[in-house]
Amino acid sequence: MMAIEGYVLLSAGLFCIGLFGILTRRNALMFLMAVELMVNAAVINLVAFALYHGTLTGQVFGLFVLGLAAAEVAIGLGIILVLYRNFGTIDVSVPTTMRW
Amino acid sequence: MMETAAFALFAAVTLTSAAGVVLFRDPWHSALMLGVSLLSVAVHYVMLTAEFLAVIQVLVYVGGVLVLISFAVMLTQAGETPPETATGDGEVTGR
Amino acid sequence: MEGLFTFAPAIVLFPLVAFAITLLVGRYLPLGGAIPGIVATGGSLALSLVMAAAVAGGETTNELVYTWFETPEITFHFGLLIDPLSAAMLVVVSLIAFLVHVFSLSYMNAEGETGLPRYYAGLGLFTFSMLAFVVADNLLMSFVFFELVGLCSFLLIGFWYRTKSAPSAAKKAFLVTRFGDFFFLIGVVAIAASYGTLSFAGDASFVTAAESAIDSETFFGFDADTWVTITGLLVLGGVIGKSAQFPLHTWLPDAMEGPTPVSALIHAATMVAAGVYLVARMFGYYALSPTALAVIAFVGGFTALFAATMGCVKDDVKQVLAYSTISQYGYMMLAMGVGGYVAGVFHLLNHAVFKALLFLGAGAVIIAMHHEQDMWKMGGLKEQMPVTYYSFLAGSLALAGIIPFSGFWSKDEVLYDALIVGLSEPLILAAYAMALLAVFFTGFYTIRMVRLTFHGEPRSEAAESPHAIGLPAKIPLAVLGVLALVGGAMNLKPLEELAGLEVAFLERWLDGQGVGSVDGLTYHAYSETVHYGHEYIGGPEGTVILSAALSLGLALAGAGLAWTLYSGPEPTRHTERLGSLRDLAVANYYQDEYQVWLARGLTLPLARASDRFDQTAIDGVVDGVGSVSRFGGERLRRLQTGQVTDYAALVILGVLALLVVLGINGGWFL
Amino acid sequence: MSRPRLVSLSSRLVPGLLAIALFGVFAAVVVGTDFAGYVGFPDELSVTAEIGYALFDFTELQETNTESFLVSFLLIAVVLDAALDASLVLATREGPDESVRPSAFDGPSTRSTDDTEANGTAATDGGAVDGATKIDGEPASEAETASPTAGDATTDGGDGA
Repeated sequence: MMAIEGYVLLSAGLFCIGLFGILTRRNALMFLMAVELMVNAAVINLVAFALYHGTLTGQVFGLFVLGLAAAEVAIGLGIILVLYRNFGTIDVSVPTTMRW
Repeated sequence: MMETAAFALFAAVTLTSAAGVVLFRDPWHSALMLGVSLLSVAVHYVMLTAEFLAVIQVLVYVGGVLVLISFAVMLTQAGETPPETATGDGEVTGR
Repeated sequence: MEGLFTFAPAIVLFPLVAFAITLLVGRYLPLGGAIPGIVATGGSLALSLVMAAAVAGGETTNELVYTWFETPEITFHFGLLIDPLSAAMLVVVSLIAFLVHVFSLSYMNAEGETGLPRYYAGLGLFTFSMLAFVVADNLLMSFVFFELVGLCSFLLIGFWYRTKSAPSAAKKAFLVTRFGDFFFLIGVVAIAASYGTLSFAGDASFVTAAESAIDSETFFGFDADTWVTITGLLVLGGVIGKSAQFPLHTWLPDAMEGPTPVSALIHAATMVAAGVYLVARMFGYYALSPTALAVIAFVGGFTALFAATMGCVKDDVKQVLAYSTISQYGYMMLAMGVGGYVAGVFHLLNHAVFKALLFLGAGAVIIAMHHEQDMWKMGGLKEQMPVTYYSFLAGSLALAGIIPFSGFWSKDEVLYDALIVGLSEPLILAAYAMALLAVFFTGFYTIRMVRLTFHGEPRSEAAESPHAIGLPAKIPLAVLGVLALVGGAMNLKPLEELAGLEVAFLERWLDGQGVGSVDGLTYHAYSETVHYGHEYIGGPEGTVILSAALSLGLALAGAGLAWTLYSGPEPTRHTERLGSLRDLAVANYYQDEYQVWLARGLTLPLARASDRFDQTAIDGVVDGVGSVSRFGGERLRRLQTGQVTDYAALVILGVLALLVVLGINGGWFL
Repeated sequence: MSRPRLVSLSSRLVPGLLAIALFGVFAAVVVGTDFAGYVGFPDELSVTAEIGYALFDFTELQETNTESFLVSFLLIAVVLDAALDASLVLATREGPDESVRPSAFDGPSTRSTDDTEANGTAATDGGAVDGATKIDGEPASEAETASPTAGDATTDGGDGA
């Protein structure tokens, strides 16, 4: 059995890469993908600790998260399409109507 | 020992492909990289004795989410990149 | 309330109803809305007489009518206090108000004035306020109606608001009296705070409370008697303002800008009388404080002389009367100040009659002279308007204090009371001396006025063919003329002293002998409280004769001097020989100037300075807080860029900071 | 196909550093933490098989309780259904006349101009429907009074587009 630290570090790395994507990209699609990376990082943690503690709860929650991520992508796709239709672009820096 | 080596290998694949997701300019490339990343995460699940989750990961993520993202890329990519950089890149014709 | 007193509130309410009617539908009524006022004041007069009769029958009332609000410590209420003093005052006030209403038919209606509903509404409200003030049973109610009287005087003095001078005079009257009322208000609050009651009479009155507090209690760090003096003098501020005593007398001569019947009402029965009436009403309180009494006496004596000298050089008939009013109220204050409660009230009542008469007479003359008021342009009116002349003469002789007219009796009693006290009190003696000297000037200016107005040859076209005056003007003049002649019979004190006759009716009335009285509000009760001792020259009889002879002699001397100086068909302007003294008196001793200087040179810069302090320091702090917030907000709002990545970066920054802090505190980084 | 090119990070590198810093903190925490007390699953445990047993209610074959997986299946089904419906709602055109082309086309967009075809199609489409409703809903009066010389209402609609 691989030490738990490795998985936690992997999870942290994956999460921070996703975060890096969100912070540096302006394309809404890239947001979506970066969020998927972060969600996967979280699930890795859940699954790793499920094994570590010897209960299936982590896996059940992982399953939940997968389903939610799929739903989120479906919604995100709709939002991106609407964004594209209304603004002609999926650059998130263009829609600024909710600003002062 | 083998386990550790496998973990290191797939961790490298996961992280590298994840970095590719956020670093590639073309969203289409990013989407492909995302696929690689998700698959390698599935491998990690297997290693964590969560085979069921791994299967679901492959089915839902690689089979569903990635397809959806591909659709989004295709639908919106026509105007994403400026014309001068978009020439000959195939994003425009992808529409 | 029982018996006849059930109707007492109606005395007050009649004029209020008239006011409301005239104000609302006055323009549709005949005679410019005069009728409701005449009917109402007539009704008030009749009811006042009934009340006086009831008091004469031995009844009084001191009843609560309406509780305004109450706290555990104090109750504020409106009530009726009808005792001999207020009953007498009610009769006089409603009588004068009634006659003024009638006279106005001649003075205003016949002259084709516009805005008559406004005028009669003002008169109604004025009468209402004064009557309510007279029957007030507590100091707060007094204050309320005191202020209302001031408001009405403002409205009526400024009746001709299109002229330049009338609004200015109205404002002046309002502001100067308000200055005094400011002290009054503080006094009311102080009295309420220290005694927990504001009632004039009864066991729960502040007078009783103060009496029992003296020598045993302290208020706000003062001895009780010092405190009584302080609060008494504060209330006196309002009295000095309203009764036009020095130094707040300056509004009264300017108030001549109002219509003459209004002047009659103000000077005789309402506004100016309110001040002295207030002193009489709470005399029991002042009686507790020798200092306050001495101040009252001295101010009164000084004002009497001070105003009389100015009256000698005026050319405008109404101005002369105005200064005589100030002077006469000085006498009343003197009387109050020396403990001569009866004398003061006596003079108040008498003065109300003859001053109303004089003003109405002057009004008649002014009508006849086509609104010319300069006495040097009159003359020779004696033959053409006999009714006016003889009634005016009666009023003048009463004012001058010539026996047997009413003024003699009351003024003599004032001076007698001042003399017997002054013989042991030097300050009072000085006040007495000034008042005595003022008698001479009073005689002088009064007769000068009569000579210039009615005698000699006509000195202008208007005087040659005077305008006829109507019956509504003549009737009040005749009534008041008779009263001015016989009014002294109310209280023939010297005769009682000398001949032993029981003729001091007013004294017995105010003392409650044989008539109704309220405990503690009798002349006897006051006399026991007042600290003054009495001394006599040659026994009481000798002093009476001496005092009467002195005042009558001086009055006759003044009158005779004026009579001879201004005799002949074309009298010369003798006062001009006085040179700079005359200039000084004509300029009213520069009272206006120094008060204006006080306002402009002292108060205005002070106000400017505080305004600047307010603008810069106070507002600076407040605005500074605002500007800092605004500026900070202006900068901070740039955080909200609308860019999702920026928000995410901020969130991450926060989480990072939190993690680092928690980690360092929790020792995670090992 | 082209060779993949990396995105240029010069302008947005600073926020990215935040992410790297966060990773630093995470790593420091993980390295500093002592993960002791490993339990693990029983050997030879097949979660998938357990789930299958749970699905078919083979209780006696189960080694662990995997019933909770079934709840998550149900919930996932509902959530996915809702998400699909929602994305359909979002993506649906709200009316027959709503253009397919971006309505804020005049905004500061980096969009290329190869969208004219869609533009034209949408306009024609909307115009035609417009004309149709006009003819049906308001038979004569407005069209005639507004443009007596204009011939028919479809021209009107075409003009409007």
